[in-house]
Amino acid sequence: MDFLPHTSDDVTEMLEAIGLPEVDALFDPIPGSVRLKRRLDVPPSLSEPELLSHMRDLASRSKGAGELACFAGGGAYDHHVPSAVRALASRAEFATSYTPYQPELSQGVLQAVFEFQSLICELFGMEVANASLYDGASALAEAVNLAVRATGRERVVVGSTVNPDYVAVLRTYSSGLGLQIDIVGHGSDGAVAWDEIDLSGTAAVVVGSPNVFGRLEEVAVAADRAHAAGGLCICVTDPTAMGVLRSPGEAGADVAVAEGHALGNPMSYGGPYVGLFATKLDLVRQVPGRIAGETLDADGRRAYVLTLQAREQHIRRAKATSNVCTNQTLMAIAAAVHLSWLGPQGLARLGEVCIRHTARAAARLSEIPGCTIRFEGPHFKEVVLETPVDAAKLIRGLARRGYLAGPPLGRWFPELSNCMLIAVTERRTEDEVAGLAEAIEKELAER
Amino acid sequence: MDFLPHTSDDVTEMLEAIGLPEVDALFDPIPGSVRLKRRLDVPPSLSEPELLSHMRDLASRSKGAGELACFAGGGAYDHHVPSAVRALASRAEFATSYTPYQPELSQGVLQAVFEFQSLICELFGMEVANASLYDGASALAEAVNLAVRATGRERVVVGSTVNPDYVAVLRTYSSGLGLQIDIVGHGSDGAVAWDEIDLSGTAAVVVGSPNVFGRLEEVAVAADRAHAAGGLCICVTDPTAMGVLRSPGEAGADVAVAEGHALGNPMSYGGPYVGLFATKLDLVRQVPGRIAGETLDADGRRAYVLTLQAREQHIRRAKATSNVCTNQTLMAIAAAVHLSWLGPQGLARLGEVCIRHTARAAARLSEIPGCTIRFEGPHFKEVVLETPVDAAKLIRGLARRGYLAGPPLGRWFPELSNCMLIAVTERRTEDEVAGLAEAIEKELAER
Amino acid sequence: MSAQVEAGVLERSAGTRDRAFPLIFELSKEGRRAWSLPDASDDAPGLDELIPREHRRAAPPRLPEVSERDLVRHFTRLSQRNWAIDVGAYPLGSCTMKYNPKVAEDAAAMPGFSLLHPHCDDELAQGALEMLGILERALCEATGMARITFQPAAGAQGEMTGLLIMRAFHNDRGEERKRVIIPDSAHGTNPASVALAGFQAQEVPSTTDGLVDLDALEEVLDTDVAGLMLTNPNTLGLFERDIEKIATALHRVGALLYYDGANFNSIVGVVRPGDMGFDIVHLNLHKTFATPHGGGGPGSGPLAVSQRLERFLPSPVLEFDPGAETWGWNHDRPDSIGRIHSFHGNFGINVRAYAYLRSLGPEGLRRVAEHAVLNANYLRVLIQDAFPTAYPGTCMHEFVSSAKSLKKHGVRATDVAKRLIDLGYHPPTVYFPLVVEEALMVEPTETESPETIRGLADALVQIAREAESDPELLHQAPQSTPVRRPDEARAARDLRLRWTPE
Amino acid sequence: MSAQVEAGVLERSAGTRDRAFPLIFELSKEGRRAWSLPDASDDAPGLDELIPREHRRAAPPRLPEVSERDLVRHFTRLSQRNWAIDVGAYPLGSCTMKYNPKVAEDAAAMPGFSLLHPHCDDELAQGALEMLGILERALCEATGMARITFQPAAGAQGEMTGLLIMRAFHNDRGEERKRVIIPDSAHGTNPASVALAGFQAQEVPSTTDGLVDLDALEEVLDTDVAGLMLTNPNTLGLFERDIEKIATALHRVGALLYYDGANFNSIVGVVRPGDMGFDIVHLNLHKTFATPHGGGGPGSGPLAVSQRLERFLPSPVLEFDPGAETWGWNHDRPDSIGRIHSFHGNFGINVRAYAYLRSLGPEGLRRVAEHAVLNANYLRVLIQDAFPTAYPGTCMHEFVSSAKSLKKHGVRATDVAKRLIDLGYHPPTVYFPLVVEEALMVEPTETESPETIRGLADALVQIAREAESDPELLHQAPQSTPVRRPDEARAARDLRLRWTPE
Ligand SMILES: Cc1ncc(COP(=O)(O)O)c(C=O)c1O
Ligand SMILES: Cc1ncc(COP(=O)(O)O)c(C=O)c1O
Repeated sequence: MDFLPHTSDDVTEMLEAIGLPEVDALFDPIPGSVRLKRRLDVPPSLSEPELLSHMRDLASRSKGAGELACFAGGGAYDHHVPSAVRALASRAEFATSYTPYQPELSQGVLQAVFEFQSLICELFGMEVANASLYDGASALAEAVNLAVRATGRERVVVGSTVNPDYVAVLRTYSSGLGLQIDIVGHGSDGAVAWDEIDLSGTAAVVVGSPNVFGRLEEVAVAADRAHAAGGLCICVTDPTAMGVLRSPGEAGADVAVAEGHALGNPMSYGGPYVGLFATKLDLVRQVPGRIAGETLDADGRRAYVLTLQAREQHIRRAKATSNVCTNQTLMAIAAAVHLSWLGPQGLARLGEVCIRHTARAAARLSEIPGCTIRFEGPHFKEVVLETPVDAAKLIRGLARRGYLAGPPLGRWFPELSNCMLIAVTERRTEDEVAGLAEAIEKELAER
Repeated sequence: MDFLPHTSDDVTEMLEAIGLPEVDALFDPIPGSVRLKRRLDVPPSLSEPELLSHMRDLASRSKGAGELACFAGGGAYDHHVPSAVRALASRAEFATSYTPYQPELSQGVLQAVFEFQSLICELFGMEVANASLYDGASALAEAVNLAVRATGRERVVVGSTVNPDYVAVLRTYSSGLGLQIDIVGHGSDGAVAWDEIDLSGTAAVVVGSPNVFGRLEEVAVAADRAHAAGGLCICVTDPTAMGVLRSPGEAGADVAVAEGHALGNPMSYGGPYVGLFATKLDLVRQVPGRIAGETLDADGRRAYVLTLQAREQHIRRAKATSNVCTNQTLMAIAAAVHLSWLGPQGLARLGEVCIRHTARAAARLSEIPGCTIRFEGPHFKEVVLETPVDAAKLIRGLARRGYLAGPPLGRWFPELSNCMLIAVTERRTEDEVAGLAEAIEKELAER
Repeated sequence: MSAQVEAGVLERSAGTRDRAFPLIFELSKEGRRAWSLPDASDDAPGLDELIPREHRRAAPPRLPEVSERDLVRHFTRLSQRNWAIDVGAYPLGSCTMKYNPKVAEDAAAMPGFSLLHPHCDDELAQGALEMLGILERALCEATGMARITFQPAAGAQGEMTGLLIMRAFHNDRGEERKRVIIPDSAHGTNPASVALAGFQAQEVPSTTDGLVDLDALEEVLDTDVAGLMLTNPNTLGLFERDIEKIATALHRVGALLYYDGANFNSIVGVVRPGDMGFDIVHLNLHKTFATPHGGGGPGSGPLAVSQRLERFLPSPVLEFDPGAETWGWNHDRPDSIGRIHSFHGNFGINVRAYAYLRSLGPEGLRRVAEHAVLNANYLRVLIQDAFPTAYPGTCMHEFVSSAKSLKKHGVRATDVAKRLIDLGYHPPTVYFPLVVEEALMVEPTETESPETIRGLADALVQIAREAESDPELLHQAPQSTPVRRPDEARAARDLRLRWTPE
Repeated sequence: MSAQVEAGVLERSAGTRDRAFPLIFELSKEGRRAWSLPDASDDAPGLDELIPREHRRAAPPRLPEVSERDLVRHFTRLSQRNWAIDVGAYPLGSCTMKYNPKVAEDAAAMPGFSLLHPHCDDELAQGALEMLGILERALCEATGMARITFQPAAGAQGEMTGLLIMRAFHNDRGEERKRVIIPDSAHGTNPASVALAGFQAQEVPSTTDGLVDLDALEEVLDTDVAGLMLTNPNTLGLFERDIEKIATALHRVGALLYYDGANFNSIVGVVRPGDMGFDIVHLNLHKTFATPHGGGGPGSGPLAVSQRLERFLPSPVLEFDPGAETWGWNHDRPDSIGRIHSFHGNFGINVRAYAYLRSLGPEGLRRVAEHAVLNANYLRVLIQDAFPTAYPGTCMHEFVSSAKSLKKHGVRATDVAKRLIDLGYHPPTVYFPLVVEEALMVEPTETESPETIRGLADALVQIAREAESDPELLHQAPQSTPVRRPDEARAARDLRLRWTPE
């Protein structure tokens, strides 16, 4: 099934109007020498019922949070997506609309984005947010580029507790620009001792809190020291924690970045997600990506437009603050709806449940012979569970018993190959925690 | 979670305005003697995530066409619901709108219903259709009432091959009015010999085609004889057959009724479905239920309204053509979208696939030792498979093997207790038919 | 024409008003298609050998031929031409259009419910049956009844079912009672159902304060009366405070009391029909239990009865086998009035109602009644001067005001309604109940906020002023909609009930 | 304010224009809630003992407090204030906004895809990985490339990835090349990505017939040139017919040829970038493969490379183990440029693109190109007199017209665009590419019907006439929208980038 409206009469009629003998003549500008002389070797066309059966078959051979109790973390979490949020964000007028180049026909998207920016600023205690970036990792990379431009420096100090995949993306992004990325290690408590690090000449300090181990860090200390050294402080954080935990802004950070998928978007194997990016007003002209702004229309009515476009690639080209064009607007709209659904009380409840249930689960799991919670101190919604066996193998075993845990930490931290992340969201029940504990016990017993 | 917007301040403020001391005072008009002195004993409130887990648990303990290859028929069929149809019919502006009492605010629903009526008329070869009835069975009962009013007679002749559950509903509906319902039996070919039946003094003849056995009947003969006897001919049919099979109108029937769920609505354990009802223009004032009509507005623009309301209960009260008020509009809208999706070619393809694949399946199943297709002659999308064992038991066995068949015919026709219906829609593949055959062979082998 | 076809944004603009919105048939072009279905496989026998000529269709139905893109745009825009609870309030008296929670939609869409075949063996439907079982128990508790049938697809079908049970009850005692009494303020479905069930409907007048006239009732009561149909609070939004006397009077002559549950929203958790003496109750789950009304349907009208009427319920009935711990349908019901639905009623709607019930719990359900009545009275007092209520005092979930004071300015209830549209509100029910002149019947429901109610009240008060200062403004309303005051007389005269090719 | 809040129907009316549509924050009322979440259980340790004061939030974020009903109405109406492909055409040049099939949405929503955790063991993701595997093979076949990475979330990120691979390729051969060449008509992301990847962007002019100036190109070519970025057909909708010469010239100096796939829609199945000599290709699946664009995103920008560049691809790469017959991610990629996405890219979008691919098949894909070019040329000739194309002759999937002839009436391209809105069409891209004065860049895409195209053409021709007869009409346009010509200068001057409480 193609989705073409043309009948054969249409085609004839149109070719006549154009003055061409046949459809193929449309491609005359293409030299025969490069033309494809055969049909593409791709799978044949399927009818809609056949296609859906095929997709169902593929989907049935992937086991997600629908079938397993999901305690997996590491940057993606099984949070509740409210029915109203899904219903609203998937409205065709949002989902099938294009970039709001014509404000008169785009007030829906533009206002929703303006509301998103406002909500993100509130969340992180910041003054300006953009209309979204690809994901948490690219948001971090863009934040570093902002700091480099703002300070004219090229050294970046990054905590070893920042999600290593984000740091990997940062390295890739900065490789072309030749930035110096210095990783500073964490202590036995799973946090970086920011008061002991040499920050001279740094464009930015990157601190994760909650960090990759789910542990909170001393953002305020990192920010003070960064500022003392004439650099900026970039905080990689978690929006679902902002009802309970101190915001990056309150702690003195200059830029807050985060992965925002948990705000109304499903896990979907890692994407489409949404990169959250917020900072202070004095840095607004360095901000990457689109920004919606409020103005008045020709009749004095409140209206919304894309603004400060002089920062962007389609105007500034090689000198733009970033190359981003298509972003993750629909996910940002879902996040705006979700945050409006939560409100301050709901967000506080969400944070409280995550923190307290994670602590309770940690207590239960550390009762398992041979298992301990690797790092002391305050955690948000995930902890590192150290086990007596290879974590990757253990996780595979748990999956067969109906529990999704991990990721194993060996790939990121070789010394932690027996460790795995355990995340506990508001969706996990007491029974599921008990079930996970038993499953681990059974797995260990069999080794 | 309730869905009330009132804050406690709101309540206080509102009570003040009303001049009442407390909420309970609102119920002063209710004598204390009848008031409920305790809390209702119903399950406690669940939060949205808890509610969805609970519903998922219930749903997971019901096995539908998602998990079993569905060959079941008997009035409900596993047809393909196109993605576009689902997406459009579930638009909030349709789903959460009320009866179109204010035409200025209801052109969407009114025009969609007008289009539905037009499509149904085309389908059945009729001149007027209503805005839907509850289901196929009540559509039949309403058709009989129409015939009784139109002819002033009280005898109704019904073929034994009309879905017996429809006939049961007809009996219930007509019990109050004391109509005489005469059932006429079918021959060994599974069809009624309409040319041999005494139809004197009948208000209506009710013929099913395709009938409950999936077999086609001589509607034209029934219609001619009914008319000769001064009665009407009511044809109970299947909309999915209308691309290929002769329509009731073409065959001379006066009223066509059918279950319309297969047009864009899922099986949903038997409802909400949609009763299709169409007839000739000269009977329009006897038609039950709502009808949308085209007119002009105050500025001469084309507009749609509910019309001929003088037939209806809210105007005519005890003398109304029916008591129906709320109907199945949303299902009718889905049917309108589905029929527009199909078009004449798609409808013809649908019918052809059902007929040819059913015939092929019948051939394969009758190869099973001890199994035969009970009735000869032309069938649409289901056949009666006669087996050497109790059909109900066999069906239970097949379900355990992943195949849904039936219903068993014993409840309707005691002499057919070894028989079951096998329906083959466009969704059933050759492999599934082969699998069903093998499953039956295995089941029989184990007996 | 294509210019019209592409006039999407104009749905929201003055522009459209000059253009006809196309019918799907007018978008049709031969050979265009949205459909996508598998081929019939070659090894299957051919149509011609399977279906004799005389059974084949002669002329194909003239369905439209459109692309999926045409289809999607047409119905998307059509939907934008419609009011909905997701767009704004529906203060329609007697209709109880409250907000429909989205979570219920997700519940009903779960494959275990939406893909379940109605003829499947009970073994395969355990989850669905358990859900119905819990729902039945909860609704029996809320109504004070013994058992329920979920077969009725809407309230009117519930009425019909209840009346046939009434008939069966009397017949069973060898009686042939002919009359069923209804108040003059009753909803049209009541008398219509009475007639359809083969009874004569006898109206009793209301007293000047809008309640059943007890003396008038006593007068018509005799052993030929099968029963009385009542909604309490009644259609005027007033609670029949003599309900116990009424019940006693009915039962004294051996008649039954039928509760029309359309107004149950205002008393759920506060008073139970069973405790008032009712024998038969129907509920409109699409009202009290917040299921989406789909532009006029679907609904669900389960019927509940007291112990002594249980054996007459439609067949089959749901039963739990404590031994096997399984749910199942019992078809062995010799005294049953028979079947009323092809299958099990509007199951998908019952799933939504169940989700709503489980979401609210007992406290939530009672708050529904409290806030429904609170909202109605708040609105009542806010508009009291502009549109005095037909009957004094506190109302329940709805009230009936009258616009007759505006008649002197040549302004009718319709004009008020149409002007309200321009001010951004869906009008209340007008000209019903028939017993009130120029009736405006208003039911805000509990899910509307005080802001909404104040906004509606402000609009109504403004309109009352405009009726004096500028009646023409009201006669010309609405100005903000795709069409204005369609000619209903013309529609009924010059019948166009279907598209026909020019 | 509530009157505004309830003004739903007015979205479609002249009425709204006098009212401000509220912000969600303006609907907030303390204590109202839409949220519904479980309680923290009492036996769990308390917040205070778990989180030290200094880590606790001081002032709660000022999020709005609204009911679910408020939430639903606000965003439903907001959506109705927006154009969408489901409402009408988007003839935006360079954007390829075609119809987005609904079946792809259902596919992406399947739990096996939508609830899959990105860190789950490969064993649990076999269906998802097989899907990606088939999609990779098909896209490699369509582009003539060897391997693909799905990490890039959009075209620009694909560009960045490709340019870093370009850098890695040269570095690997011990070279430090500094310049990347782009035509002056290139899309803004090209030079921006070049800079971000640490190269200098060098523009080469176009010839008078809109193609790359070969001589100018030859002049700048030397061994300091890392590569050339080209979209073919180019941004003017013209096919670079000297592409082979260009490729040879580039390769002669050891540079690489990068294909910007934004215009791939017009050649899919007709000519493959690989066969034209390109070494690196990004695709915008949200363009050619019909995935919904969500008001500006998400997209998906997979990057394909030829054999010799494969080892530089981002890590991990997808691999099939023929022995175990399983799919898995290979992280052991020593020469990789590294990771470019947190996880595996915009997976959900790739599912939709896959569903589209499987629905169309090879013939369908080629017809896409044929009909995209057919539609563009049809529209081109229909408006030729009113808006002559900047470059003569047959175009590919899009063309650039100029409105400069209207300047003498004081009418600009913007005025044409705004007037088009009142006639029911979304305007084409204006003022891009920069090389054309008063540019109108039009791309109808293949899913628009001839009726739509004729309607659009009629409207444009009418506007050209109106420009002469009534230029003021154009200056005052649009009249049919909720807002009219918002003041962009003011927005950039008096910055209001977020709501703040009064
Ligand atoms: C008082 C009353 N009774 C009965 C009914 C009929 O119920 P239904 O429309 O569900 O058939 C209604 C519906 O509006 C009603 O308001
Ligand atoms: C020619 C061209 N190149 C690159 C891009 C950037 O792609 P994306 O928006 O997916 O990042 C676009 C997008 O419009 C484009 O048209």
